[in-house]
Amino acid sequence: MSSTIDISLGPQHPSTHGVFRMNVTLDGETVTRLQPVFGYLHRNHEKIAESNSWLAAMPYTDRLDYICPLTNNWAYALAVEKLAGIEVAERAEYIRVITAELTRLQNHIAFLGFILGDMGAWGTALMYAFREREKILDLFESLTGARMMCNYMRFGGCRCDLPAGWLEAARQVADGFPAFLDEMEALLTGNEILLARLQGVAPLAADRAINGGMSGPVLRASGVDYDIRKADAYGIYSRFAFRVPRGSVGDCYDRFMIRVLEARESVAILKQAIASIPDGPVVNPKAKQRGLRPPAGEAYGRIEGPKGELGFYLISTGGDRPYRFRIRPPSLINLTLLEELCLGTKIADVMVILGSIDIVLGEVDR
Amino acid sequence: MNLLERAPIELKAWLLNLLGVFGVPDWALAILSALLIIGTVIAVFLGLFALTSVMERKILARVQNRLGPNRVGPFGLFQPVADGIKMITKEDLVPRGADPIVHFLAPVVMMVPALLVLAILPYGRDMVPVELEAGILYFFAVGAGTEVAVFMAGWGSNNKYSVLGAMRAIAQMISYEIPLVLSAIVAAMIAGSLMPSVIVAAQGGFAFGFVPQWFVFTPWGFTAGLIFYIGALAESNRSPFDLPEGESELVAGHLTEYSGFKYATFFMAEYVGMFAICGLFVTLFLGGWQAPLPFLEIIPSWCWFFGKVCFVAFTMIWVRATLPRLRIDHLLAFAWKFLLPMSFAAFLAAACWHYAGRGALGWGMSLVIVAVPYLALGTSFTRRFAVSKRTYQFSE
Amino acid sequence: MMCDFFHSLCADPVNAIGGWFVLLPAAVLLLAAAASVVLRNLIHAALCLTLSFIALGVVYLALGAEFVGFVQLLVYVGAVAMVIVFAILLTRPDELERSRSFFAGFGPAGGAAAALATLAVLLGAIFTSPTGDRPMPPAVAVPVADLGKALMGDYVVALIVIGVLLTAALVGAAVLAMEDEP
Amino acid sequence: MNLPGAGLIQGLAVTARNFVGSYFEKARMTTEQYPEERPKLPENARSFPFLVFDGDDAEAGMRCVACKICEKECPPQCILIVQDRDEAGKALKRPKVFEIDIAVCMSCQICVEVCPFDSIRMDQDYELSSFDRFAPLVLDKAKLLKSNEYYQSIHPTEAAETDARLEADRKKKEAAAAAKAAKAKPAEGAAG
Repeated sequence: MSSTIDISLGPQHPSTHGVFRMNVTLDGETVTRLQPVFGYLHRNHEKIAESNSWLAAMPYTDRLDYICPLTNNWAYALAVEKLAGIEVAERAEYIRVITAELTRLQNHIAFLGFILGDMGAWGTALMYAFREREKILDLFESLTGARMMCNYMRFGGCRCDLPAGWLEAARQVADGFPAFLDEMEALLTGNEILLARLQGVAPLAADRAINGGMSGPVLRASGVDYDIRKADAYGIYSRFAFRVPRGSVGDCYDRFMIRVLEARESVAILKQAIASIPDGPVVNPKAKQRGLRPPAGEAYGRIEGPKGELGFYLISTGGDRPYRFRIRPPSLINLTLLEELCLGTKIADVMVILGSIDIVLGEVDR
Repeated sequence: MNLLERAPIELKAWLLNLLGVFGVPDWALAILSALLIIGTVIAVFLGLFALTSVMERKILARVQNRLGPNRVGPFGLFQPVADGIKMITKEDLVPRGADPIVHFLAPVVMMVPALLVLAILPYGRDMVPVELEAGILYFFAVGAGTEVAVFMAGWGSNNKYSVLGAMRAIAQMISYEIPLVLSAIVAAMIAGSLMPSVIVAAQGGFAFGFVPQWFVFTPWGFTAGLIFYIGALAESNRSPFDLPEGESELVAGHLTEYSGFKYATFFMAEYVGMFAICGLFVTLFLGGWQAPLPFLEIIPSWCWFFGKVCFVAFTMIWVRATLPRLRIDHLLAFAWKFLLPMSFAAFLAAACWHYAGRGALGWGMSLVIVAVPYLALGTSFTRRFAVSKRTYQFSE
Repeated sequence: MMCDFFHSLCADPVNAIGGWFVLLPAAVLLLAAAASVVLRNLIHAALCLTLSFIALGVVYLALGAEFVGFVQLLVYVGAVAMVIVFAILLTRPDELERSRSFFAGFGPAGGAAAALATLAVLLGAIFTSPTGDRPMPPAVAVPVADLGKALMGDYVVALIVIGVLLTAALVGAAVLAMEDEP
Repeated sequence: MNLPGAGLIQGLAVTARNFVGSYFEKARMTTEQYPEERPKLPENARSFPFLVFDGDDAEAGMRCVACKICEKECPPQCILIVQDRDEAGKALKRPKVFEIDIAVCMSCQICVEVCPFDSIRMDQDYELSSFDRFAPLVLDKAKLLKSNEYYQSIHPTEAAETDARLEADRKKKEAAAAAKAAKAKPAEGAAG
């Protein structure tokens, strides 16, 4: 007897992380088919960027992965700097590292909260995460003027210098963060229900993860040692000592724990960067923002975003706007193996698997 | 003091006396007396429901470091009024494909057993609305109607989420009813009666003059009480057993297609049912209306009863705020492979405790009988579903 | 007689109605049972069957058999009815269509004939039974504790045998239900 | 070996600590009771753009010269500028119409960065909701123009910097003009 039910999870389902839809076929509670449907949030970002000036694309990148605007800014700035051959001011490099690692921290703790919400833990972990994230968002607001739509990076540096007392506040956040992570771990990682819900669910083998184009924590959870901060050492990451954690099983639990461990490493980077930041201009005075015309050519700039490899592929024809503007969104590409991960699991696992990939629909649909 | 203790009973007697003086016939007085009791019980529990609906949100909020509702009235206490107005004025939607009769009857069927089971709880000294010899059995027998209601709601809505939710609910309720009833029987066995008032009386008195002799303070009672508590969480669909309406998976399960006052009725029934099962838990294991310390007996017994019920309800909210939801296969395996054997162990432990003379020897024996299966089952169970702690490699 | 009843109704309506009260659930029981046979919608039929179980429990209660009444509710409403609806939900409707019963081929006339024959046998058994001629035994409320003592004392062997039988049936069902999983 | 269930107890302990802590520890409660308590915005905070004017008269002190750079650079194209003309039809260095549709504006601040006349700046007023979707959200010149003092009050550091630079520019210009005048005078005198 095989009675299957087709149900549509989304686009207005409580736990699809935005307007994402999955057409799921269930046999009892077991998933036998899963078809992801996305595009509900498509905003034509790439085409808009191709019809605007180089600078005007910057605020749009905030809206890709709206949880981590500053790393998006950095990836785009990096690509343009590569294309136009712009040097980055020394102080700005440090500011970029500090803001990027703060972004990674708040993304990872928000991830912990969201995945617990997917497991039905009633938002408690999410609220603790948001309590802590609030401190980081306050830092962003006092630095960039906005909590989420920062629009802060510029070609060759950053838009404005750190306000007085900002570094001290950032240091306090970094110092207080391990205590918060300890609290989260006490709440979560020993919890038998959580272990049972995460361990052994949807394991992803390393070779499959590589072939599927996975990146970021999802890839490292499968045991692949690949972190663009190490591989490319973009910016000034080669100056900091930090470790890259990697899992062994590649199941949801590994994907969960990798984020916790990465957050701890980010704190280490933050502390080093805050301690060694030099004085100086925050933007290369020779870099042109308005009316930039990079020489004809192409460039691919990529960074290790909190969710994976975020890359911008740009082609310039020497004009005042990009000829081609292409984004490699980690959320979308990490989603490609969703069906494979979900087959044979229970419907309740689908939410957890989706949560463990950590997507933001702004980036999936662009 | 004594006056306060007996206040509800005396008040009723005084009222009936007064009416008797005015020549109301005896049979009418008997009906009136019953109606008074029914009205009081329902009013108290609906009041508790209203209070909880706001307190739960406040407690959850505080656990999550938020403030919770604080806009309607002082400290947000009038929130239930606002909720009620909202619920009543909301449009009552019935899906086109729904079975109108079943869809309509489900909340009614849900409400009836929730209210009926309140009849046998001993609310205080000499305050049992209906003294039934098989009171505990009555509770579970009538409570079985809830399952029918959940099924009706799930099937009658003609919604896939609803049907899935209803199937989950039924599987869960049937599975958890067994450990629930078995652990209740442990208490009934030691008290030697299925009558709630006798069970409460069996827990009276104090060991060493200050340790209350509630069943929960014995190893077998603690085990059975914990099993009963877990079963109660599952029976009232509370987190972490809220799979039937697990919002991250099934939107709202069998309640998906309900709105307006029907939804409010479901909501109310669930909370009244939760209080009823908390009341039974208090009666069976927490000494019912008995005071926890001798000198505290000046506080009326019914205050103790409701205080304990509120405490148990608070712990349920606390658990809800902490634990993630189980998965359906974990849930069923937990009921059949852990709770059921554990309730047998509690059964055996209680018997040993009884035959060893209910003293220190029995205490120790029952502790061993309970602890050994707990460790064995718990370890094998966690090993089966939750693989051990992992270590992670780092690359520099 | 009617006058007597009216008189007692005025004097003590609670008790007077109590005696006749059994007729109400009995009527519900019959109607629900009939509906569960007649209704074409399987779920409706199952729900009506559940209602008849409930009504039967209430009949027991009204007749003073407290323990049996509650056990009837607990077992039949709480478990049997749920198993029935669960089975209906898990079975595909189109399979139900195909597996038509043997008697269905005879049409409504055949069904009516079968029902009449059954009724005749039942009525014959009732009217020829000597039980009706015996005097009514005095109604005694059997305490639950006595029931338990009887089960554990006089009938303990029967109880154990039934228990073993049920356990064996349960194990057998589990073995049947288990798929090829090791 | 961990006792089975120890993790659950540990989790319950954490939530209990937070429950009690929420009554005693200020740091745990980050909620602001918005209409009563208002957040103190950091100096950099931005909502939507406005136009700065000097002095008391908005029209006269307007810094904007209708160069339309912001209109051109605005990523979502939410700025509309129509240059003012005198009776003769000669273009004047001030806008006749300056409108920003804040329903479209995404507060990116690029207009501020590209403005060569320090005319457009970011406001901090965030209570802009209205019952109408369109009309109240299109800010015209009258609504956009705000005094330099207001600018000083919301972004003191940035405003001081701007004023210092403008002052320096003015001085330089004056000095240049004076030098020019000084140079021109003798010539004039010679001519005279």
